[in-house]
Amino acid sequence: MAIKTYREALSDALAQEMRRDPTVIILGEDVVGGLGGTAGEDEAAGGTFGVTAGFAAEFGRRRVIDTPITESAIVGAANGAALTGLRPVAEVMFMDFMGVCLDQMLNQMAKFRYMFGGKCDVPVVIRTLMGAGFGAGPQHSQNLYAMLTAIPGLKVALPSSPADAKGLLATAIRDNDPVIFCEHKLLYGETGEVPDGEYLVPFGKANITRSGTDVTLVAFSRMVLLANKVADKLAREGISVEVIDPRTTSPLDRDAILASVGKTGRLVVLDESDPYCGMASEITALAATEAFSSLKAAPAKITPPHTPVPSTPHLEQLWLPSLERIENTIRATVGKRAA
Amino acid sequence: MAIKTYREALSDALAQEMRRDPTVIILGEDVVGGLGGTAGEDEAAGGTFGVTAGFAAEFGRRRVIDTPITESAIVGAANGAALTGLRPVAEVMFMDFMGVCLDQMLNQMAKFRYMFGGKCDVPVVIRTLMGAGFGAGPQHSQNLYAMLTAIPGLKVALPSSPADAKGLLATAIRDNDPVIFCEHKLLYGETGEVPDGEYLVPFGKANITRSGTDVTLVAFSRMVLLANKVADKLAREGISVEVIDPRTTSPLDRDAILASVGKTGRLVVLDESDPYCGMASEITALAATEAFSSLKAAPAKITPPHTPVPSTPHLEQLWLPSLERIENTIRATVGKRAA
Amino acid sequence: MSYDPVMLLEAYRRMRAIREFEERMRREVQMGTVPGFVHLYCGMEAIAVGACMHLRDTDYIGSTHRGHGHCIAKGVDIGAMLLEIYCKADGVCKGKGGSMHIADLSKGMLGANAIVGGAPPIAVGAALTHKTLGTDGVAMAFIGDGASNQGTVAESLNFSAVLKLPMIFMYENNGYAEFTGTGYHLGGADIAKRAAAFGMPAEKADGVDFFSVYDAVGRAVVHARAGNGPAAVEAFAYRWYGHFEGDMQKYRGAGEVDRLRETADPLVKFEARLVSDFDIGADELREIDEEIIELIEDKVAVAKAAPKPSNDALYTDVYGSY
Amino acid sequence: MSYDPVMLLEAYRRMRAIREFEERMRREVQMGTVPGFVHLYCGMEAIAVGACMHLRDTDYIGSTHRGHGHCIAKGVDIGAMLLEIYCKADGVCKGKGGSMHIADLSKGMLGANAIVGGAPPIAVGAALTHKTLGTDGVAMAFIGDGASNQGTVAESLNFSAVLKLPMIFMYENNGYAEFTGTGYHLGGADIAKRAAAFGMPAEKADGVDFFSVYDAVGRAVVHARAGNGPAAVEAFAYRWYGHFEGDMQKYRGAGEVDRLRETADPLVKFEARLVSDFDIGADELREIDEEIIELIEDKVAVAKAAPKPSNDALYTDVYGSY
Ligand SMILES: Cc1ncc(C[n+]2csc(CCOP(=O)(O)OP(=O)(O)O)c2C)c(N)n1
Ligand SMILES: Cc1ncc(C[n+]2csc(CCOP(=O)(O)OP(=O)(O)O)c2C)c(N)n1
Ligand SMILES: [Mg+2]
Ligand SMILES: [Mg+2]
Repeated sequence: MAIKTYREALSDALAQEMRRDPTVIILGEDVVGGLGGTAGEDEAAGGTFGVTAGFAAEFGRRRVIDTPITESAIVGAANGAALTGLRPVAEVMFMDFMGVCLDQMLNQMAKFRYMFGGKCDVPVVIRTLMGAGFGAGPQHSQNLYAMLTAIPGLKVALPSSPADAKGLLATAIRDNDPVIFCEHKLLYGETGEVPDGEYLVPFGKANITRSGTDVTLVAFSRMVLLANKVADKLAREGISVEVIDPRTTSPLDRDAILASVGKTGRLVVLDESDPYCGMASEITALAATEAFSSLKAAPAKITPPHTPVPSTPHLEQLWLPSLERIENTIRATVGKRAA
Repeated sequence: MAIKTYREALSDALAQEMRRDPTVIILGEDVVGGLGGTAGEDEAAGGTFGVTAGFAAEFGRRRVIDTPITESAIVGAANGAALTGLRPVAEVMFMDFMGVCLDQMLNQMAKFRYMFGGKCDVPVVIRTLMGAGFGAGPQHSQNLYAMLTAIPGLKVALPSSPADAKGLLATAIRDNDPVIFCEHKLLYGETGEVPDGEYLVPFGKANITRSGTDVTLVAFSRMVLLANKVADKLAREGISVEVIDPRTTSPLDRDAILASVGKTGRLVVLDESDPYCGMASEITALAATEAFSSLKAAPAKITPPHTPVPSTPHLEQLWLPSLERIENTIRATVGKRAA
Repeated sequence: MSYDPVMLLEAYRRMRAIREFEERMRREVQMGTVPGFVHLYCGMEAIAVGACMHLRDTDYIGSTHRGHGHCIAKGVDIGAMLLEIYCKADGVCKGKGGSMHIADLSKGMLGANAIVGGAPPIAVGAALTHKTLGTDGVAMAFIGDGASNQGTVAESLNFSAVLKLPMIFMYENNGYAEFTGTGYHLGGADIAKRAAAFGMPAEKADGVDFFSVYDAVGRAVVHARAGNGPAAVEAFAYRWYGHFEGDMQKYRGAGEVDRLRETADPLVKFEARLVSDFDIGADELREIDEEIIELIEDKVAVAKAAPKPSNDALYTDVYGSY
Repeated sequence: MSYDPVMLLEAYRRMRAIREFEERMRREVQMGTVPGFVHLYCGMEAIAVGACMHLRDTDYIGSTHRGHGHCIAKGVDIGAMLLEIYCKADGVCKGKGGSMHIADLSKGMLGANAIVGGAPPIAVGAALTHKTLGTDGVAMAFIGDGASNQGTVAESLNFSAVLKLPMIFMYENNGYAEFTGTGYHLGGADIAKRAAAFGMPAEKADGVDFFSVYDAVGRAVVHARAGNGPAAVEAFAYRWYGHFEGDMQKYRGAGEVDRLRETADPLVKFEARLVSDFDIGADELREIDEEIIELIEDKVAVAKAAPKPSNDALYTDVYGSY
């Protein structure tokens, strides 16, 4: 084990899998950088956020491929490569850009296996950056994983810690189904223990980051950090919060959530995406339909408002769920108000 | 009033608004047809399903515009036209094709008003065909309105009857926000009373198609027809089902749904889209969070399975929610089994 | 270019198979026996076959909604195709794809595609596989005149040019995109020129003439196999029937289809050359014809009688593991 | 082409304003006063201004992530821009857009756009409005070399060619898309040729030379205003700074930027012509310079001191009615 950043953990997983399997390739905009410029062909970027720095030197430009700014071609090429024997890891720099390449996700990669009667594997991974709080404005800050979770045929992973970043990415690459791998930009600098060597985190297996008995708090991606903080604070006051990080929304570990709700009888869902038709609604509906008799209080959703992410820094902060709001919601749900 | 088909009602609304306002234009693939062929320039299509038949003759090709097969350009051009003084009604032939033009919905039309500080109107309507049951296969049968409902800035309309088709479309055209207008292909031939003359149905106002006291059944688009049928059948047995057709998912008439659940204490949601992160989950979560204390039984979701729509006819039928399943779910929810 | 007589007879066989297959499908659609939507390839046989005669099973093609001809040209089993079109359990896609989604990876067929412009980026990915693995394989995308306008096609051109991929853009200009003609929808009126502008050799071919297509695609394939990057061919051949079966074709001038049948029949044209220049007897061709007609007769009957997928099939093949 | 001296002085004023604005922004970004991401336009001033001097307030432009230059060239108020960049309540977008989303419909500015390839289809729509309403207005999209590869751009070319829209494709080839050069990412290495292949006049211009851009765009605008359909111009001018402020520019050869400053300064080039050919005194230009420096000094101070949007602003302007 070593302390690493989320970014380093992602690099670890990618390098590990590329060393292990020569069919793994990386493609995207400026995953290396420097080609066609005036400085020669040295790496000029190594990925917009440095995750693939040094990869071209180790694996060669034939496996670490810079592309033009054409996301439909990037994702489409990854799809075709996956159908024909490679395991491509394609980068869609910001998740918001799925607007320009959704077809290759929605109608192609997600449906090949079904349309083709199961006679193919589609081992493609799309790495993409999401999340607000970075001052990146309305077109570079969205959390659109609910849309993808609702597409049968796709898997969706949302690592919230460096260890999960490594373990889920390795699993994603070895998976024979298409995986949308959603990295939160505010997590890149977060540090944590990351297992050395080969490390895999299974899909569909929730991580219970805090055990508790009074209320179940399901949180996704960066929101898990906030959830843990609030749980720790409330624990000191005797409110016992169980924090569940599903880690993948598709497949979703329904059992873990239902077991926890069965135990606590209370549910709060914390999600950085839109309030409507998102994971907060999905988990709430799951509990309401499947664990109704366990529920001792109304479940609660904590999400941003139904608005774009403003460029304005203080409004962006206001847009994000706050520790205070999480704390208050939990207190209200367990029926204990602030002292 | 006259009996008309859903298709005729759509034509009515479009013609009504085009007569009323010269800035309304229509654009899309083969909305007229025949240009560039060998038969001269007469209308060869009038829309893939005939909704705009005769429009070129009445309004001229300058206002009824055939486009190449380039949905990003179609929707983008509609966006630009809407920002600059027209009220475009653009057609995306099948809703599945939002894969190739999502950016213009997600990142452009939906966000202009917000990004530009409110200093614009975006009166664009996207008409699009959705729904399974037509033998159109996995890439032409999806119901993707939940994805759009989750995009702040968009409005989403789902007419279930000829009258609503007319009234909601006229409202959509006069609305200063972007509206995704989702027409179900199996409804085109359905008939019903349609008011003559100018007719508008407000957005965000649910239609209670059957009043009842035992259970609230919320249904969308074509599923409303199935809901009504089941309600009528069960009424004869003394089970009183209140059927709510929200008509628009954004804005959503939360009050009507909550009032009904407050009255009945029971909720079933019937939705033709994916089980995850769809309207079935959204409405269920709404009731669970806002009407928890009214609920006498677990709410239930009725949706297709988390699979693509198969091309296989009998599997497609199996994919769709059936009358039997709806009936059974309602019986189970109200606690009365079949006699 | 030299022509191997065995290849020519095989090409004839495939063109004839496409013709008879599609004519039969047409009658079946009219009788209402075929589920879903069917887009026929008649009139364009020389394009698919002229192109695919250069390809191996390990070369890939991406297809369109009008995919039957591409499948047959690429060697997909006709019986398995028919089972698929009838959505039967033993179809090449287990009956879950139907006419618009026939795929057979074992033959290098990456799937018909009901999204206009959906397949070219995927074919580009297959070309990327060949390049990455260092084979001399190629990939080819069939692209309609209407599809040539889609942004995904331009992206595919550039992407494969930049990465010097062994990719062939096989444009099928059949004069119409649905109910609108190329006289309207095609800015610049020259698809090959567009491809050329992205930095690749691009030529035009007579899509009614097998030899014209075969020669042009041959040059493109040699170019691509040799590692010189992508190439494009634009072939012209009108479709004989409607956009889909049921289309009233009001956009076509009177007698256009009759004229095409008389003057632009790829099979008639091919046969004439085979007989005059290659010493192939008409009787030999008639034998092939009969074999094929019989085969299709057989396979249609088999397909119609074959069992449907079980109800369970609705839920399977969504994921490899979940 | 003849040049009105008043126009030339106004062009100089705008080019200088862009230069001073961007240099100031650069310093402010380095000092950490500016929220969000900032992409600077220095080195490319002659493109935006050479193009926009042909446009009226009722003509439209669609812009890019590198939009400050386009805004100033199109006449957007510098104070309102600064308030917006600082995300203040009185910004031209009430502080909710920031640098990458400045829009001012009253000046025909349809918005910077943080999606590469996002704006061209929108500008096409503005051209459609002009055509539908029968005005002689035009619309113009600014498109980077990197953006020229996006499918949406190809679609826009074809769409406006087919509909004969009064549309100008103003390509800004600045040699790089992020950290990758046109030597790699641009299949065919010729953007103008791509536009031409869609059936429109397309020329190249020296983007460092105001007159070269002005002349080429002048011809394009005359063509478009006259109802002849779209036209394209590809102008070349390297950007002087990084892709965004903070970019280490490892993709650039040693001394490239210094060389550019010495040999490819659009303002120096313009001034030389103004003085030599148009009898404009350097002192007159210095006066303009000072006015502008003062103006920017003022407006930056105002912007920094101005009130932020209220918290309520988070929730407003999502819908016109809901
Ligand atoms: C993205 C998308 N847009 C529109 C359609 C509807 N559509 C199916 S085929 C077709 C025409 C295609 O024309 P072309 O590419 O020339 O092929 P052809 O039918 O002539 O073989 C259209 C518009 C579609 N399937 N996908
Ligand atoms: C769809 C999309 N893909 C990628 C990006 C990230 N990105 C922002 S600017 C840029 C480079 C654009 O290059 P170019 O068009 O040449 O414009 P320039 O920056 O040189 O002005 C990229 C890749 C984006 N914003 N949108
Ligand atoms: Mg065609
Ligand atoms: Mg550039």
